[in-house]
Amino acid sequence: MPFEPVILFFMLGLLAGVVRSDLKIPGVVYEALSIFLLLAIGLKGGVELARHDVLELAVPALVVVGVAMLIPLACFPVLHKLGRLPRSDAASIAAHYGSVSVVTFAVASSFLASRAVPADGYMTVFLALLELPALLVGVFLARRGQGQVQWSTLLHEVLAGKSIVLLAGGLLIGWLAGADGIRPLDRVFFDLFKGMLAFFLLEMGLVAAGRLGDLRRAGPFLVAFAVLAPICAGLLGVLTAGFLGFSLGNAVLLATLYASASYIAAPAAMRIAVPEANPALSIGASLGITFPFNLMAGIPLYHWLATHLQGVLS
Amino acid sequence: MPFEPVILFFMLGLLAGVVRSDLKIPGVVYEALSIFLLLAIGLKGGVELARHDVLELAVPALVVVGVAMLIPLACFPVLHKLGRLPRSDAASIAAHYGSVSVVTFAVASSFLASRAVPADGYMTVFLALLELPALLVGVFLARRGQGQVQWSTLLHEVLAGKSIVLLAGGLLIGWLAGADGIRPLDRVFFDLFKGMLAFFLLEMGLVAAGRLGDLRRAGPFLVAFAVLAPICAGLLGVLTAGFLGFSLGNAVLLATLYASASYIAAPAAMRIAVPEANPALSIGASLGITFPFNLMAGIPLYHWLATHLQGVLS
Amino acid sequence: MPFEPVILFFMLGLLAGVVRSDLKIPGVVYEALSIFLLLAIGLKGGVELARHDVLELAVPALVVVGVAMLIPLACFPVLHKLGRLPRSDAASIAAHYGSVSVVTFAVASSFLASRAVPADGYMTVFLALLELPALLVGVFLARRGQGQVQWSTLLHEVLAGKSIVLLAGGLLIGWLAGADGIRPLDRVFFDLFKGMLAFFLLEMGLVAAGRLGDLRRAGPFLVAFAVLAPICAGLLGVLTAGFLGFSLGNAVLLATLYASASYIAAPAAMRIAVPEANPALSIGASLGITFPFNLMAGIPLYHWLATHLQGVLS
Amino acid sequence: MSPALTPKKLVTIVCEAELEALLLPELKRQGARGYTLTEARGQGDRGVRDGAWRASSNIRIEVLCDDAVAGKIVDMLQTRFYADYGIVVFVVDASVLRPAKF
Amino acid sequence: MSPALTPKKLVTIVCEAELEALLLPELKRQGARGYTLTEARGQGDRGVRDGAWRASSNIRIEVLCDDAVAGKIVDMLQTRFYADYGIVVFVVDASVLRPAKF
Amino acid sequence: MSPALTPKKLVTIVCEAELEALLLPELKRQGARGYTLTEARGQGDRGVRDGAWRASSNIRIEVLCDDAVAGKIVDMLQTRFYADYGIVVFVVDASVLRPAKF
Ligand SMILES: Nc1ncnc2c1ncn2[C@@H]1O[C@H](COP(=O)(O)O)[C@@H](O)[C@H]1O
Ligand SMILES: Nc1ncnc2c1ncn2[C@@H]1O[C@H](COP(=O)(O)O)[C@@H](O)[C@H]1O
Ligand SMILES: Nc1ncnc2c1ncn2[C@@H]1O[C@H](COP(=O)(O)O)[C@@H](O)[C@H]1O
Ligand code: NA
Ligand code: NA
Ligand code: NA
Repeated sequence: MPFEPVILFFMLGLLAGVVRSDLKIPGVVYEALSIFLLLAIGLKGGVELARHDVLELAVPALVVVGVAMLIPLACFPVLHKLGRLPRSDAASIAAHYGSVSVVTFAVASSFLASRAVPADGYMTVFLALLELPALLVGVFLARRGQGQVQWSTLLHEVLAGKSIVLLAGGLLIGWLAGADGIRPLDRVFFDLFKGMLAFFLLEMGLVAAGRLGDLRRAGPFLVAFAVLAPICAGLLGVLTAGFLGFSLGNAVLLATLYASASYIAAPAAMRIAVPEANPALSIGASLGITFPFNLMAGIPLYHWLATHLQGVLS
Repeated sequence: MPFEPVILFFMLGLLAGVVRSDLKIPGVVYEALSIFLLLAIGLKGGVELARHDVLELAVPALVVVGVAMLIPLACFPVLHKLGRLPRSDAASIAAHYGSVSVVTFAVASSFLASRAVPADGYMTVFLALLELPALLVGVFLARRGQGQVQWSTLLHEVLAGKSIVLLAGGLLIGWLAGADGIRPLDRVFFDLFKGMLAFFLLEMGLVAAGRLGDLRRAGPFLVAFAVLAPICAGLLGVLTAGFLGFSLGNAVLLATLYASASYIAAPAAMRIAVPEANPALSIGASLGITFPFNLMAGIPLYHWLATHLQGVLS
Repeated sequence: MPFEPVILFFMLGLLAGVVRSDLKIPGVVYEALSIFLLLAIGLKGGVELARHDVLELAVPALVVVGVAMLIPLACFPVLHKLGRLPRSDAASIAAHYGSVSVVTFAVASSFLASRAVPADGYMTVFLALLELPALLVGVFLARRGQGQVQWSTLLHEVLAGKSIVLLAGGLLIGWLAGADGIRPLDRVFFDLFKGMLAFFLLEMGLVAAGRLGDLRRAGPFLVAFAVLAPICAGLLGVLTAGFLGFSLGNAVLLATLYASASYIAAPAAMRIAVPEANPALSIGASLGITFPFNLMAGIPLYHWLATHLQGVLS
Repeated sequence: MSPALTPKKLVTIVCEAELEALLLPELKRQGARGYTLTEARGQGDRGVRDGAWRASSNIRIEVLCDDAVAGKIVDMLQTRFYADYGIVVFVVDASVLRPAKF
Repeated sequence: MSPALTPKKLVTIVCEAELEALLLPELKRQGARGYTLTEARGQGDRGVRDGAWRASSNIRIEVLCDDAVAGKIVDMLQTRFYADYGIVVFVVDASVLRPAKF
Repeated sequence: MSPALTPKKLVTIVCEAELEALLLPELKRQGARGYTLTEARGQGDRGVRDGAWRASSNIRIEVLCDDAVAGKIVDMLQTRFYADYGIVVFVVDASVLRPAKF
């Protein structure tokens, strides 16, 4: 099997969408599944965090976040100058690619688990930390010289947004309760995780299929960007992981975080903070191309890169 | 216990509907559960299929499908001539009874499992194959001599309909990934199956209770048909299974498939292809009578028939 | 850990509501979870009931219900005379506090389980029995001297209401099927119970947060009532349990039942039977204060009371 | 416009979801031949009803009917429900096909 | 009122949910430039449609359009769907912004 | 019809679901005393919004109000939201009970 089996569910959803099946997963189920996944990922991270000294993560966290902010800063000129996209669209897309995709992270964890490559649960902390900064950079890029941003609304939108609340809340509960306290909940939050992920990917496939039309309008430049940007960001992740002395598994996860593009927090935040940006472009690229690319080719690629560069770097 | 415990959930739902309880299972939950059941049944079948040579199924599949097409052809004159139902209604009801009910199949599997009667997972392939043909026969019967059928719309409606997409998609994923690939998903798709079936049956009970009123309008002929048709079809299934040399478990499943009446794919397809047929009649009969009859009396009866005739036939 | 971990989910929901997070658990998920919890509690009780002689419960049941009817009778004058609330509001609130909260009961069971204090599954029977009587008392109090109550509508509303149908239905199915019959369903109804409870508490936290505003309008008297009433009722429960010779675990559960205030059956019933009562007051008190109080302080307190008084009483 | 159309009234009621079982039979009693119902949320004088659970959900009911029935429905709502429940009603002129149906 | 507003028609269709795939392309064919759809339940001559499953759910479709398109939609519904399906349509006068859009 | 009824305006807004948090406070600011909201799907110039996830869902908001507030809401929508968001608004004449409430 070249693929993680869960990816087959994504492909089934994609196929169902393409043949215009009447299969529809109700929006409410999408909501419920995403709440489940965010909370479960947070809890798992929190339980593992309880086994570590949180302070040890401070320096890596600073580096990881600092380097991540380079991603939107590098994407913006490419999109604006090279791709001739309007400032607002370039900034919004840059923000999507600087932020992270929770499900891509989950598939990467699952990929590592099925190859028995160990990775640390506290990587979830980086997942939570990486969501916001790129969005701020994106809004800054869109508004440079115009300065009428409602930063407080934006910060509230993201920090009180469901992904941060559930990830951070899960981390905290897991950390407070510890493995023993969480054990009675394992049957739901851990045992069901992969099956629920499969369901969610089925739904994501349906949603992504609906986005393919947007891409025709977006043109070949954006399609190329949506494949090349994650590869470059993934490489940056592998290098950063090497610099920080991360294990192979952690390196793959960091590369995946850098390479992934947000489609939960970013669209909502950009719609409010940079309303003149066209969401069809940013979501079309991140969900229509980068998400499937990462699932099917990106994650194995980052694994390969991390395996080979680790020898070189260390 | 004369009954499978899951059937008690159906009866609870029926009772709640009859006493006009405010218990309502939201339509969205119905959708989510039916997606789960279809996918899980497909996956299970696919995993077991991976252990067999698919080609060996070709001949039995042809026979099973060919014989199944006799069911709507036999039902139609009974309904039209004997029951004096209009051509369109007779054809639509015939299509429902020729097609299959996924949940009845699931309850029969569960019935066999709790009696430790082995059955082959690849029977799911027949489930998927039997959905469509009877619908085509039904439309043909309704339109004979008028010839203005939009066959392509109809074929798309059924082949891209959610039951085929999920059953066939599940079969394919299970077959591609195999038992090992699916193992991480077992906790959701296999362990939860029976509990989810219980929930679904609770909901089906509520829905069926809402259909009992239709039956009063339908009259005694249709009520009698809804009990006798499955018995005859079940007998046909047992005989066909005997002819094909099926095991006892497989014989019971085939009899159940023949005896069951569709209430997912058929109503949707008939509403589009034979709009002048009254859905209250076909759904009232299939869901209000045949479905409960099969659950409570039919399946044990087909088991009894298969047990006794198997000795005779072989 | 001073808290049951599941309570942390309630606090997370409360926090999310207070910071105006966009986290929303769809109403449909609330419905589905409450159906699951009611049915699971009923099933568990029914399975354990099958191990006992039902008739032995008759006398304790009479005492438990009889004493419970004192709760609304005692609350009413406090609210009406002391608190100067209109007759209808006093009666409605009294009915809420006389009736019971299923989720508080579930958390208490979970509290006992994690402290390895045994309790009998048949306590669920009392849960089901205690829902209705206080509602009748409440309506009687509201209508005394006016006599135009549609008792039959009210009785139907409650007896055919989803909580009674699912609790009693679950009890019956569990009792009929027994532990062996239910075993195939254990993976859903028992293994997932605590995780689902955690989810439901997250949602309850969000709902409760929306109720905090009501409390400002309600004033300090009602806030004090919402803390003191459960303490008194809990004490009454411990004493009643002592009189009936209940085990420690059963005593804690009975105290919790007495101390808990309904927010499913009671609001619906009072809205119909005593429409002039303001639901913001009764739900604000029961859900905004008493529910969190019982979760965080009440249950441990009743445990402490039962532990210490049991020595004294026996 | 299409000559097939006949003027009728569209009565729209927004109220607490808990009222459904009480309200629908009353509508029938006033002469409504049918209704269409959607789940809703909202805000009014009684605060936000956010749909998080049944007790804070609204329903939105539409009835197509003639003038007389519209008047009777409005009067019934005013007499029976306005004092105690969160309820809003409005009436709009509408043109329908098959007027005998409403 | 706001001088920016222009009179148009609001056509509202309530019908069986199963009709969605058949009906939407027809609306486009008659000239509708857009639509808004909500899930609904209801009751009419064909009995209660309680939304418990797709086969007993309704949808409620709104189309803003000019007089001519409204007339064509109503006529199309009458010719193609009225005989066989549970369907109700009503037309209301509405004022809109950006009239060129509809 | 019932003499209790008074003429008001019914303003209906269909827009992207993401706008909810931004729009509701603006409606209040223009003088709306309440609103009713239903989840919706739809299609318009910006393509199909199928409700599969929040980013492709619509909401449908109704506000009963007097002429002046209706005009202010329409103007506010035009100034603040029309350029950047998928949004449709229409105004209908409606008769209400308890006019002081709106
Ligand atoms: N001005 C208004 N416009 C539209 N809907 C309203 C208005 N006022 C109230 N409603 C609806 O009617 C429900 C009950 O209103 P109220 O009793 O004023 O709280 C609210 O939850 C809203 O859904
Ligand atoms: N008088 C009415 N007012 C509002 N909606 C109606 C009316 N009659 C029927 N409907 C709606 O149209 C659907 C189909 O109507 P029918 O074909 O009469 O059963 C019903 O399920 C209702 O949702
Ligand atoms: N002509 C129309 N009739 C009814 N609703 C419309 C119409 N045009 C647009 N809408 C609604 O308004 C939303 C946004 O429209 P648009 O910005 O044109 O894509 C659509 O998703 C529809 O729900
Ligand atoms: Na990224
Ligand atoms: Na059949
Ligand atoms: Na109580």
